Amino acid sequence: MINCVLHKQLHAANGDMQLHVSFKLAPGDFISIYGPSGAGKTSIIRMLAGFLKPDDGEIHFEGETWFSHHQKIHLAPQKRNIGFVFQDYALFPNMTVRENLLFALQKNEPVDIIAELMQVTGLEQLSNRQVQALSGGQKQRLALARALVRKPKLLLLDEPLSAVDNAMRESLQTILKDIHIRYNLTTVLVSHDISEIIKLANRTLVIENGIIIKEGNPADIFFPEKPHNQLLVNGQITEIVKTENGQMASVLLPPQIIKVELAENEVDHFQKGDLVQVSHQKFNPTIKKIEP
Amino acid sequence: MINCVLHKQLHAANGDMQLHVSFKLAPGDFISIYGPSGAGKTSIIRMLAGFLKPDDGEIHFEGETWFSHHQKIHLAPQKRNIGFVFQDYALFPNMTVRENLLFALQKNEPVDIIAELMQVTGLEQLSNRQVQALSGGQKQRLALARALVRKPKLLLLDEPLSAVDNAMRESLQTILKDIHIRYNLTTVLVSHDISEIIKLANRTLVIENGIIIKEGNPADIFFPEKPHNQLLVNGQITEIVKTENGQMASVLLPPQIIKVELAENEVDHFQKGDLVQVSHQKFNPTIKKIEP
Amino acid sequence: QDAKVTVAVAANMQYALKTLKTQFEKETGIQVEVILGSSGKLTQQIQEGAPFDVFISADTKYPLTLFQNKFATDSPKVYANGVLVLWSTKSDLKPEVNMQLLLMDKVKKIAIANPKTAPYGVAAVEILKRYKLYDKLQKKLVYGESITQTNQFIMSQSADIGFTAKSAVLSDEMLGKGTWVEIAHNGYSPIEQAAVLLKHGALNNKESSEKFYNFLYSKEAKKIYERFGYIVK
Amino acid sequence: MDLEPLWLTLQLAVVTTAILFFIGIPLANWLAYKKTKVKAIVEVLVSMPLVLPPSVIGFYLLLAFSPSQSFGKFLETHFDIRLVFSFPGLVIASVIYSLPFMVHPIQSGFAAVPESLREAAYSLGKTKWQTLIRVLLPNIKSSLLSAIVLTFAHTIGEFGVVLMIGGNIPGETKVASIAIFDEVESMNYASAGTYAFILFATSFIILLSVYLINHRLDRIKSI
Amino acid sequence: MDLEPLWLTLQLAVVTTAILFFIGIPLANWLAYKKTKVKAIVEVLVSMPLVLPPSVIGFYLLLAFSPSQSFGKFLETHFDIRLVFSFPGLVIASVIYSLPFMVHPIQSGFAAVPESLREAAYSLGKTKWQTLIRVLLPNIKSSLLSAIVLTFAHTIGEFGVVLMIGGNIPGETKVASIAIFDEVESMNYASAGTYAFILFATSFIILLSVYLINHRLDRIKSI
Ligand SMILES: Nc1ncnc2c1ncn2[C@@H]1O[C@H](COP(=O)(O)OP(=O)(O)OP(=O)(O)O)[C@@H](O)[C@H]1O
Ligand SMILES: Nc1ncnc2c1ncn2[C@@H]1O[C@H](COP(=O)(O)OP(=O)(O)OP(=O)(O)O)[C@@H](O)[C@H]1O
Ligand code: MOO
Ligand SMILES: [Mg+2]
Ligand SMILES: [Mg+2]
Repeated sequence: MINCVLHKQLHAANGDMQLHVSFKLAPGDFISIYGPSGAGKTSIIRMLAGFLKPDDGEIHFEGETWFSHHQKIHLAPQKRNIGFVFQDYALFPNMTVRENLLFALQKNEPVDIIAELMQVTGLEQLSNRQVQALSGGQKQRLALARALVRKPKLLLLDEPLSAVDNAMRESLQTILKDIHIRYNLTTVLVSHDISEIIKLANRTLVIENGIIIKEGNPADIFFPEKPHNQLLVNGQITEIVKTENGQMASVLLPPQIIKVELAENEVDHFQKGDLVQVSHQKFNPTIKKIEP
Repeated sequence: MINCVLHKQLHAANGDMQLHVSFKLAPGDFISIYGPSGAGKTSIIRMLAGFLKPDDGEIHFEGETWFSHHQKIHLAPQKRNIGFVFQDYALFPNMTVRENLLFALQKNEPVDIIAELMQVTGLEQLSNRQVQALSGGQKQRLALARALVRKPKLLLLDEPLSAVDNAMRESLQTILKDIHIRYNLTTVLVSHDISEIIKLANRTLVIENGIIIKEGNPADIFFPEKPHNQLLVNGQITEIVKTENGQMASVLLPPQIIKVELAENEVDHFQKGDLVQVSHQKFNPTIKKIEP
Repeated sequence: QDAKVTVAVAANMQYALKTLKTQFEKETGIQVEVILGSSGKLTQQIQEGAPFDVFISADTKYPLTLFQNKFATDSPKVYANGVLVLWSTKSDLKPEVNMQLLLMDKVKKIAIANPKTAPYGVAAVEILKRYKLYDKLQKKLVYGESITQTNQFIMSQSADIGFTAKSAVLSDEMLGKGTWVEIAHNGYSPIEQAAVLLKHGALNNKESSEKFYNFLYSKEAKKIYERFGYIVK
Repeated sequence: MDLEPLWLTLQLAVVTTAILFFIGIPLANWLAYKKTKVKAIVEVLVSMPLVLPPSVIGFYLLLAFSPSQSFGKFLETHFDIRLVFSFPGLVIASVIYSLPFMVHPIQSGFAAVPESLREAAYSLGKTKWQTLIRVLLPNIKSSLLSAIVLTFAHTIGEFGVVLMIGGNIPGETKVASIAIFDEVESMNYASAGTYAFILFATSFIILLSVYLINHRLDRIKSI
Repeated sequence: MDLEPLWLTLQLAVVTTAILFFIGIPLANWLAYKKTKVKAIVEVLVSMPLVLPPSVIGFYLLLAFSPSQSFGKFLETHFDIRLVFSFPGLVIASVIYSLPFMVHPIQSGFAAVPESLREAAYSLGKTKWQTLIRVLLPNIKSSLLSAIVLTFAHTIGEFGVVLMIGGNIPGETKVASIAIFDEVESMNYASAGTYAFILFATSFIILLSVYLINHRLDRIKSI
């Protein structure tokens, strides 16, 4: 159970900005923080981690007080039981994969966890690699594994998957989800990827200008409209050709190009390159799983 | 008419790479260069601009020889009639918007072009702004305007729109297209955005590992399949609920969520967060233009 | 272990001292460590606590100060009188007793020792004043930190001519280089060079220090002073 | 108290800084952008005055300047110039001595200007010279400031070299640092103290200003 | 030729560098990460030896060390230590004189380590000390190397300060830079030249190695 009220004056590009948020996390929550650049997302989790000191407010974590302005408590990051995954990985370049993990091990803790985490994240083969020689996805997995060595109760993730390609992101999301359940974590994920949030989080805070403007179930927040039976897809005209009956537009809807007949009166309205919305009533679809 | 054969040994991350390309541009061509990171895209246009000296080959531009290994000619960038737009804008921070444009003006050229370009790119109001105080899109427009002050015959663009948001990208693409026609340019655009290429370019070179692996009309290159009458769209399952008849999946197809009934035998196959392909036969769509 | 004595030596004595040192070391087996400098600089250093046993000055004033300030055991004793010479190593310049040649155009720079710290500098200024040349020549004067630096200026012809100690021009290093002339002895106050036994020597290194100090006034020493142009009474 | 040494020091610092400014910019420009092997050697030579004892520099300058040696003789017979014991000689010595303090900050300044800014100017048909004057220099103002101030302060601090080739001539080569040494040797600690304090205070204020201005510039840049 | 001055110079440089290494790391660490106002002042103080005349530094040290003054008297009466004209005195002077050459490169090194690396170590429960030893220092090896070499070379070049407080005592304070001055004064140009050449060559080789090693390290890093 985390209970926090945070206030911090931030120096944004266009003047000062007041960050004012308060939220609670239940054990096992996977919450995501979403919002535009500069909204204060990173600042929030940095305050949770103890890297940034709030101007006012409180942070209580399962009975411990991590921060209290009035009681003048500001627990050092070292003393908070957290795992933090940085956007730039922040792996130690002077150590191998295994050494990065060993460094994270607390005194007198059994070393088994290292092997387990390497297995979970698929890093066994890379044990003695220097971190510079890892690919983006491998670095990301190592960063995640390292944050878990300490068996933290609270895992903080700052846009951890924004720098990896689509296929890698898919598989890391799956790992993240497994780990969240397996180690019984409370997780806070900063992300600007709605699809990722919907896949992973059970709750979302939408932040703008330092304020929580929406909060709730991700699907409800991002797609508040009721499901309906019409399909709308955005596409782009790649070509318009004359046919016997009039004109035919080729519309790019990746991964395919479809053809659409244009009505007489519409012909001048469209031109090559235009973005268009393709709609189709009475839609009765089937689905097929895409294997990553 | 540009005729070039280029060879350069590049020092890539994983050893050396031989760049070997040859292509022709007709006046008025808008060609795009596409390919993975590190393929050599930037290197090609830097050689065209004279910033990078090829190891071998020739560059001929409308009768002038810009580069010839055998004749030992390597024309300085200053003497090539080009406009270059850098990915990082490369605006002069010590000058205002107007001063950036004035600096680009050649001696004895009439100053009218400045006003015209500011109007075309919508910068009139910002004339005396310091460049640091511009937004990303404004910076981009200024960089474009500045490259055109010299009335170049050849415009070289290095991923010029990769750092701006979607709406801004739309409008800049339109400006770019207008300018290309209005000033009768030959344009080379490095881009990794297929939609952008389809909108702007009449020809694409696809580069991999320093070699042109494909060349031709963008739509043909990127979507070689024939247009057909089936629709495939990728989506994501946000929820699976029980209904009287079995189970119903909500599938996120931005900007909407659709509902799909799942067959009995499919139920265990799907779970929340899965990426799926939605298909629908006998598709008979209508289109509507999206106003930027 | 005590077979070593550290001696602070006014720069003009360095040439004579080489011979003294060899002689003394041969006779007693006591090593002599020589620290060179202008008399004034060495005095300053002794007052700041420099670990020297014996001080051989280029005048009597500095050793007297040391004695008065209780850095020396006895009042200073003169060992010889110094002689000032005018010296040039340029082939087209022959120093004369009549010093009007210093006014010539081709004499651009005249080296003297810094009168603030070096007695030979004081003597040089005195002589120039005596001939009423000081004001006229002030622009041409360059100051060596001690008599050694002055010699160096003359020797390298950085200065065209200069005033130095006779011991310098008679030294092995400079013998036969250029031409020099002795300045009339009545032109400047006698350069009465004295030495003192320092407290540091008396406390830490009594036997060797005293041996060396006494040696400075021995017959053999006097012969050496004379050989280097000093006047011994 | 004689203020002439302080005045002389000021003159020396101003002249040296001015000369080094015009030597330093092209040299730093060359070092920042050239990638030849000669560069490493030149870079080391520029840094030598940082690590060589002033007495070594002074020794070689003395040999070079002395009218009995070829270079000094040449100057003397053809131009009637003698560099030892003269203000111009001190200026040359200071220029050599303070060279790295001018070149290093400007070089880092140039290196920090994105390459694309230079290339943008070239692509607009501007010559290297126009690019330097209109684009590069205006964008490394804070490095130029550091370079000027460090050079100025370091020239004020010059001591060993002047001691060897200066000759302690009042009004010509007796700069403040030598005056202090002189006063200490003649045990005039009071006036040595005054000189020392003035130099200390000046250096402190100069340096503090640079740091503060630089921080200010940094902040302006980051906004 | 007497090799003792070279030997003494070497000892002085080694001892000074070793001491400064242990002073420089915490100081640079503090300067790189603290953002207080005191910092600007401390930064300036650390840089003062760069711009102060050695004679000023020498003067103040002379005052401080002299047995006739309070601090010197205190040392003398209570511990029987006299710092003027002694090797330990030279070491203290060199430490002050070369301080910026140790602190500046290490400070830039620390500043270049991404903040997230430190924070990552903290989030793993590591203390500041563990973070310094296990994470920060191993990642600024090339800065440490520069700092050590520059300090070493600059200490070899120390002259003005030594001249004022060292007193030219053979085997104790007569280091190479002083010996050169001395030999030049006594016109033993040959042995002055030999000393000077040895110092010049040593400094050149040391500096060239640093530049080359640094380039090598840079390249390794960038791969
Ligand atoms: N320590 C700090 N003190 C004051 N202001 C800060 C501090 N750190 C960051 N800021 C400012 O606070 C604002 C919010 O920054 P923050 O990094 O939290 O945004 P964000 O939502 O994570 O944005 P992004 O998506 O770009 O990462 C920014 O304008 C930033 O300049
Ligand atoms: N001047 C140069 N000399 C040798 N190799 C170079 C030079 N400039 C770049 N390279 C190397 O050439 C390779 C291709 O670089 P280039 O910038 O052309 O790729 P790109 O296709 O533009 O990639 P991106 O999409 O990441 O911008 C890279 O591995 C790069 O390190
Ligand atoms: O020997 Mo002196 O004390 O330099 O005149
Ligand atoms: Mg952020
Ligand atoms: Mg590129």
